[in-house]
Amino acid sequence: MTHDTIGKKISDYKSLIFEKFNGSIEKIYNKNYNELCILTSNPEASTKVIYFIYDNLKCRLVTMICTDERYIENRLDRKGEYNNFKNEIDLMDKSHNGFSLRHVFSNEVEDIFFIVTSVLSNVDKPTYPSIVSHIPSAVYYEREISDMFGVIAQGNPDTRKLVLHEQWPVNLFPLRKDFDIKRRIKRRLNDHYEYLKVEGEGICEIPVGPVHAGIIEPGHFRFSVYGENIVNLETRLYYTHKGIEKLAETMTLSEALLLSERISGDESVANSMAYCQAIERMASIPIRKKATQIRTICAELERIWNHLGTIAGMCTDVGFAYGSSRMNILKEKIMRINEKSSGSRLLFGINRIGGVKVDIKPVILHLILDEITHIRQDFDNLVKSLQNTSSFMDRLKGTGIISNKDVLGLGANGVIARCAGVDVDTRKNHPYSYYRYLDLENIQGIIDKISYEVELNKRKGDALSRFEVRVIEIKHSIDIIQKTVTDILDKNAKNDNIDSDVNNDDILFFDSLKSHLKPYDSALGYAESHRGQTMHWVMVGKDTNRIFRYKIRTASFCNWPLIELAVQNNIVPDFPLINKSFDLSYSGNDL
Amino acid sequence: MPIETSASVSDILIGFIQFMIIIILAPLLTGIMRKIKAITQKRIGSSIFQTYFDILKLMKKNEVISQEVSWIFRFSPWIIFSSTLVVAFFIPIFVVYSPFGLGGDIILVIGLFGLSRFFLMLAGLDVSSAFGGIGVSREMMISSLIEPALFLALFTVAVTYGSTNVEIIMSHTAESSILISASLLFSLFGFFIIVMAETGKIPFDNPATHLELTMVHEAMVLEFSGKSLALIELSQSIKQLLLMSLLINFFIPWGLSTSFSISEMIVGLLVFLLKMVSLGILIAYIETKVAKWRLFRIPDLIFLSLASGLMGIIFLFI
Amino acid sequence: MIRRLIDMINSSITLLLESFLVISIVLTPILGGILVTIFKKKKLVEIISVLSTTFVLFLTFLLLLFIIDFKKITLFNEFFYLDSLSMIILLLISFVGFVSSIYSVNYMGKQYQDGIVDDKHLVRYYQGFNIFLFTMLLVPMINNAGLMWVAIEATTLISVLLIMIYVKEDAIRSAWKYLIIATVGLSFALIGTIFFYYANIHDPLLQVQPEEDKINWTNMLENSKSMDPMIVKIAFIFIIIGYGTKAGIAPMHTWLPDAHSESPTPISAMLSGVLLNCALYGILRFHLISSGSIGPEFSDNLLIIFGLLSVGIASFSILFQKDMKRMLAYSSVENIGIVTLAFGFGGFIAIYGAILHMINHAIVKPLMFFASGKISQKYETKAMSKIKGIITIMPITGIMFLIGGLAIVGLPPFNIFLSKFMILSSGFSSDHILASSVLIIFLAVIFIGFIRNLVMMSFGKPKTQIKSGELGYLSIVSMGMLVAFIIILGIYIPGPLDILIHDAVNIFQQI
Amino acid sequence: MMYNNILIFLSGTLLIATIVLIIKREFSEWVQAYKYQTIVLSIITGVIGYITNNWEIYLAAIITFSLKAVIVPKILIKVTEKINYDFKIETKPYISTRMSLVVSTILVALSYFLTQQIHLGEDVIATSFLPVSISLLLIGLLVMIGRKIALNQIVGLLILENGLFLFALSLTHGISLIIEIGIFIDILVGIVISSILIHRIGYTFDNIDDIHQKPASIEYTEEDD
Repeated sequence: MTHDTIGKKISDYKSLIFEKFNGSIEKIYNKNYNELCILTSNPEASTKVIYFIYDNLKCRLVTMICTDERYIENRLDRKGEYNNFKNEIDLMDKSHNGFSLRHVFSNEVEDIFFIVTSVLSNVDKPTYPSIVSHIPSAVYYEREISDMFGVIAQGNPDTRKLVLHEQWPVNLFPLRKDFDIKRRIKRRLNDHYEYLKVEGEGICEIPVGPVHAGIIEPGHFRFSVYGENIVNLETRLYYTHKGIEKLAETMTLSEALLLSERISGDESVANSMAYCQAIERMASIPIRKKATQIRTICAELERIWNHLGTIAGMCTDVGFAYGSSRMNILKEKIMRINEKSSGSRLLFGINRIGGVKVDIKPVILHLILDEITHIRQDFDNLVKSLQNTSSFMDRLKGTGIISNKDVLGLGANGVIARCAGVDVDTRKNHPYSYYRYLDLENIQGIIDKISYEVELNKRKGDALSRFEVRVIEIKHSIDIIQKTVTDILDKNAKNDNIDSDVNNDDILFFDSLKSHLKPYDSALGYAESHRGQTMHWVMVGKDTNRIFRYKIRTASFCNWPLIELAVQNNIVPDFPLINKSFDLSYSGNDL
Repeated sequence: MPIETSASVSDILIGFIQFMIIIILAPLLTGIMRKIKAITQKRIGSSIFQTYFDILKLMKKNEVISQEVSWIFRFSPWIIFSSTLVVAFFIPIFVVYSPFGLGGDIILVIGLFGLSRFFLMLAGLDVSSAFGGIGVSREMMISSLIEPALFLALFTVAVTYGSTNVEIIMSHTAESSILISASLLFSLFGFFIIVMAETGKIPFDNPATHLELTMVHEAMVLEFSGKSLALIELSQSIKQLLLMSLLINFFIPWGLSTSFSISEMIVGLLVFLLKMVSLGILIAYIETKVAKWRLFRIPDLIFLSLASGLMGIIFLFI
Repeated sequence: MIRRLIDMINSSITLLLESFLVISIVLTPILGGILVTIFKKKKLVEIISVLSTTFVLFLTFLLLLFIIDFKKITLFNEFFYLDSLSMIILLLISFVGFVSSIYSVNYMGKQYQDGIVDDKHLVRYYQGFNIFLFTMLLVPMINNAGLMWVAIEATTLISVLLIMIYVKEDAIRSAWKYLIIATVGLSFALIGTIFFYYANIHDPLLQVQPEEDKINWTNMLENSKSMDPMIVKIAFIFIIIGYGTKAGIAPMHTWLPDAHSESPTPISAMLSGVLLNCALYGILRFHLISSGSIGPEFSDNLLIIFGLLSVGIASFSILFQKDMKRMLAYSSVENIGIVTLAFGFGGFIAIYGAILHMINHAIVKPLMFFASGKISQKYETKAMSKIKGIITIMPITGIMFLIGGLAIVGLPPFNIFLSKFMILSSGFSSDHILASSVLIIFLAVIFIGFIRNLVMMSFGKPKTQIKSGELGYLSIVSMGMLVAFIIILGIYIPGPLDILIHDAVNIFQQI
Repeated sequence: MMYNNILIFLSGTLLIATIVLIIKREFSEWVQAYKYQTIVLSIITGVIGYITNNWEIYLAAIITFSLKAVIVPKILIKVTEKINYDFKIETKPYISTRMSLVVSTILVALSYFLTQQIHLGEDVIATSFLPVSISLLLIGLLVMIGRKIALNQIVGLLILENGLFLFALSLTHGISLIIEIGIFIDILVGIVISSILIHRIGYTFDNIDDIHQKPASIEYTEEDD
C-alpha cells in the first residue's frame, strides 16, 4: 500500500469521524503518514469515539499512553504536533494542561493507526471513564496508568495494583514529572495484595515463585488446584521493574537507543527498530534501502533463534532430550551467524537512528545464505522427526487451549494470536522497513494465501498449534532472509563500486536530526518481534534531543493475561509446557 | 540344584562381596546411564563417577531442616536406606548365593521396597510443602498400580520355578534353557515397564527436570539436604541396580554362576556387568527417544504391564 | 473309428470354443478398460463401454447354449467351472451390465453437462465400470473358492472407487463405511473358506496335507461326506456372516443403504441387481457343500433365520424411509432376504422360485434405480416428499417407474408376483408355515410403505418451476428393455431359461 | 516336539507386539507398531516354512515382509503426511485404552479357550498359532470398534488381516500361493483405496466427529401447494 492511497483512506476516515462526532472533537489531523490523531474535548467524548472506532471500524486497541503534560510551559511549543492542521495555533488553549491520555487503535486491514487523545484537566484528582466493560483488553493498561500516574479509570472493576508492589509508598506515582528519579524510596510493606480466592472442598493453593528453580526470571504464580486440575491461575509479575520509561526521560535520543535495545535482551533488534522507526517517522527522514534490508535480516535472524530456543524449551519441558538438544544446536548455529554478521550473538548494536551501525559484507551474506540453507534442511528433518514422535505430539495436543474470543477480547498478538486463528502480524498489517517491498504472503514458500487462511482457521489455540506456528514462522523467516540477502547481492552485482561506501553515506548526525524534529512532537514506532507486536511511542521534549515520554508496550504485556486462561482445566504438570509454549518475557513486561 | 544351607566362611565372604559390589557399583551405574544419555544428546556430559562425588559432597554438607517437620522426616532417610540395604543382602547378582538366602523371599523384597517408598511418601507429606504433597499424591497414584503389576510379573516367575525364594528361583533360572518360554516373555515385558517406572525413567518421571510442577519422585525429595539427601540418592541408585539385576537374573540368566569356583565366578561377574551396562544403554536410549508422558496417561503404560503379566499367567496354564 | 475321430474332433472343437468364450468374456471388459484409458474422449469412451458390454452379453448367450447342452463346463485344469447356477449369475451380470452401460451414456452425460463430473472423473467412471464388470464376471466362473473370495473382495474395492467418484461428504462417508464393513465381513468369509478347506484336507488320523485343488468347489463337493461336521458348522456360520455382509443380509446390511444411495445410479443398479447375487452365490456354493456334509437342516435353518430377519428389518425401514434411493436400497435387502429364505425352504418349487426371484429382482431393481436416477436428476432432490407428479412431468419414465414399483411389490401381471407366489406356496405346503406367515406380514408392510410412496410421487401436482420432458432417449431404451422383460417374464418363462433354472434346481436337489 | 519352545516363544512375541499396539494413540505410532508386528509375523511364517519344508511359505514370508512391513507403512505414512493432526490422534476412543487392554487380555484367554474346543491333533503349528491368530482377529475387531478416528480403523483392519494370514497359515499350512498372492494384491489395492479415501476425508471434513455423523438428512417438510 503506497503512501498516497493511505493518505486518501485517512482523509476518508477523517471526514467520517469528524462528521459523526462534530461537537465532541476539537481537532482531527493526520501525521507520520499513517496516524490519524483525534483530539477530543473531554474524556467522555473520547470514550464515544473510542467505542465507535472499536465497534464500527473494527480496530484493535494496541496501547494506551498517558503523559504528564502539566508542566509544559508554552503550549505554543507544541505546534509541531499540529503542523498538518489547517487552522493551527488559534486552538491551543489553556485547557490542554494536565494529563493527556491516548488510546491507540490499529486497523488491521488498512495500514492506519487511530490515536484518540483526551486531556484530563482535573490535575488534582485526574479520572476518566473506564472502557474495560466494552474493551476488555484495556484492563491492564488502565491499571498500569493508575499505578504510574495516579490517573484513575472510573469503573475498572480491578483496582488492585499491577506494577507497583506492596512495598511502594501509597500516592507516589513514578511517571509523573514531579517525581524525581534520584529520589530514594523507603520501602516498607504497607499493603497486602489480595489474590483471587477460589473456595470449595478439595481445592488447594500452590504458590510457585517468584524465585524458580532453574535460571529464569521472577514471577509469582498462584494455582488453585482441584487434585491435579488447575481451577484458576493468577500471575503476579513486575518483580524486576526497571523503571525504563522513567529512565528514558532523562536521556537523549541516542542514549535511549541503547536503552531500547535492553528492554528485553532477546528482542533487541525488534525493540530498537521500533524505537528508531518512531524517531525516523517523527523526523520523516528517509532511510537507505540497504539499511532497511540489514535491519530486516537481523530482525528475522532474531526471530529464528528465539523460536528455535522456544521449541527447544518445549522439548525440555516435556522431557524430550533429543529434540531439545538438536534444536539448541540449530539455535547455536544461528547465534554464530549473528556473531559473524553483527559482532553480537544477541544482535545488539544493529540499529541506529536513520540507519544501521553495521554493514554486512557480501562475503558474510554468502555465508548467511549457505548456512541458512543447511539450517533449513536440518530443521525440516528435525521437525519431521518431532512430528513423528508421538509422545511429544501427544503432550502438545490439546494442552493450554486459548480461544479465538479470548485472543480478540484481551488483545493478544503475535504467535499467541495466530495460534488461535487470528491473523495479526505487524509485518503484514503495517508493513515497515524492508517488509514493505517483500511480498510477504507469497514469500511464505510453503503456503499460498488461501491455504494459509485455511490453515489459520484450523488452528485450535493449543500448544501444538503454537508449535506449528513457530515452525512455519521459522521457515518463513528463512525465506525472507534468503530473499532479502539475494536482493542485496543482486544490487551489489549490478553496481559494484558505487555502493561500496554505504556506511559513510549513512551517517546521520544528531545535529541534522535536530532540524527535522519539532518540540513536543510524537510518533509511534512498531515492529514485530518473535513474541508479537512491540509498540513504542516517543514524544520528544522541548529540547528535541531529549525524550519527554517514552511508552513501551511489548507483546508480552498483551499476552500474559492469556496464560491465565490457557491453563484452566489443564493439569499441573502441563503448566511448564504451556508457559514455555507461550514464551513470554518477564523483562519485556516489567519495564 | 539348590545350594546347601550350611554356609561356610568363604560362602559368607562371597555373599558379602556381592553385597559390597551392589553398594559400590550402584552409583556408577547411575553415572554410566547419565553419560549414555548425554552422548545420545550430543553432549559431553559429566564424568561417570560424578554420582560418587555428589554423594560425598552431600555427606559433608550441613542439613537444613524445616522447623515444621516431625521425627518422620529426620528418620525416613535412614529407614529408606536401611531397608534398601537389607534387600541388597537378599539378591544374588552373579553367584547364586546370598548371605540371607533363606529369608530372601520375593514378597519380602517387594515389601521392603514398599516400606522405603512408604517412608519417602510420609516424609514428603511431613514437610507440608505444596510440592511434597503433589509428589506424594502422584507417587501414590503410580505405585498403587505398580504393585499389582509387579506381583503379577513375579508371580509367573515364581510359579514357573516353583518357589518364591529369590535364591532358589535363580538357581533354577541359571540352568534353564536359553530360550525362555512365552509366559516368562510376558512377565519380562511387564517387569521391564515396572523397572522403568520404579526407577523414575522418562515416560514416567523426569529425574533431570528443574520444574517442580512436573516432578514425581524429586518433588518428595525436594526438602531433603545434606546427609539425608545423600542417603536417599544412594538408596535410589541401589534400588535401581537391584531391580535391574532382578530383571537380568530372572529373565536373562545366561552366564550366571552356580558354583563357587573362581573362574566361573569371574565369568559370572563379567557377564553380569556386561548385561547390566547393555540394559543401562537400552534404558538410556528409550529415555532419549521418548518424551515424558502426560501424567494421566502413565497408568496406561502400567496397565500394559498388568495386561502383559496377565497374559503371562494365561500362557502359564496353557 | 471315423466316428470316434469325429467325436474327438467335435469335442476338441467344443473345448476350444468354450475356452474361447470364457476367456473372451473375462478379457473383454479388461480390454474395454484399457481402451477407455487410451481414448479419453467422452464419445469414444461411451461407445467403447457399450460395445464391450454388448459383446459380453452376446458371448454369454453363446455360452448359454453350451451350458444347456453339457450342463457343466470345466476348463483350464479345473480353473474355470461353470454350471447352470453360475450361468444364471453370469447371465444376470452381463445383462444388467449391458443395460447399465446404455443408461450410463445418458446419465453420466447429464452429470457432465451439469458440471458435476469432469473429463477426468468420466474416464475414471468408465474405467471403474469395466473393471467392476470384470471382477463380477470372475466370481461365478472361478472354481477355486479362495480365488473367488479374492474376486469378491476386488468387487468391493472397485465399487468403493466408483462410489467416491463424487467428492462429497456423504459419498465419502458411505464409501468409508462400505469399505470397512465389507472388508471386515469378507474377512469372516475368508475364515469360513479356510475352515472348509481345512475340513477338506484334514484327516483326523493323518497330518494336514495341503493340496492345491482341494479348495475347488468340485473337489470340496466330492469330499463333503468325509468332512468333520463340527468344523463345517463353524465354517458355514463364518461364511453366512461373511458373504452375507456383502450380500446385504440383515443385520450386516448397514453399509448397503448408504452405498447404494450415494453411488452413481448405474452403479447402484449393478450393486443392487447383481453384486448382491454374486455374494449370495458364494453362500449357495457353501450351502451345497455344507448340506452334502451334515445334511441340509443346519444351513437351511440359518438361511431361513437370516432371510426372515432381512425381510423384517427392510420392511420397517421402507415404511419410514424418506429418501428415494435409500428406499430402493432397503428393498434390495428385502428381496435378497426373500431369496435367502427361499433357498432355506428347500424343495423344488421353492428353489425354482428363489432362482426366478433372483432373476426378476435383477431386472426390476435396475429399472427402479434408473427411473429414480432420472427423477432425481430432474427434481434435483432425492427426498420423496419433494417429488410429485412424475407422470405429468416425465410421462414415459413415470409410467415405467410405476410399473417397476408395482412389479417389485409383487402385483400380478408382473414377473415378481410369479416368483413370490412360488416361494410362498412352497413355504406353506412344506413345514415352514410359521416363517411363511411372518413373511406374508412383512410383505404386506412393505406393500403399504412402497405403494404409498409410489403413489405420492407419481401423481399429484408438480411444482411449477420444473419443466416437463424426458431426459435423454438412450436411457428410455434401456429402461424399455427392462420393462419388456418384466412383462414377458410375468406371463411366461421362455424355454431355455426354464431349462436353465431346472438344471440349477437339480444341482440343489442332487445333494 | 523340538520346535515347541520356539513356536510358543514366537507366539508370545507376536502377542506382545499386538498388545503394545493397543496403548498407542497416534497413527504414526500405530503404523510403527504394526510394522514390528508384521516383522514378527514374517519371521513366524519363515519358521513355519522351515518346519513344513514348503518353498511357497518362504515366498509368502518374503512377500509379507516386503509388502506389509515395508510398502504398506510407507504408503500410509506418506498419505497421511498432509492430514490435519486431529485425524491422526485418538483422544477420545469409545473404549478407553486401559479398558481395551483388559478386554484384549480376556480376548486372548478366550481364543485359547476356543481353540481347545477344536480337535487339532498333534499339529504343533496349529496348536501354537491358531489361538494367537484368533486373538489377533478379535483384537483387530476390538480396535476397529473401539476407536473413533478413521485412520485407526485401517490399522484395525490390518491387524485383522495379519490375524487372517496367520490363521490360514497355521490351520492349513498355507493355502496355495496363487490365493495368497491374490489376497496380498487385494490388501495392497485396499490400502491404496483407503489412503485415497483418507486423503479425501482429510480435506472434506473439518472435524473427525463429522465422519461419524449420520448422513446429512434431507429436509422433509411437506410443502403446501
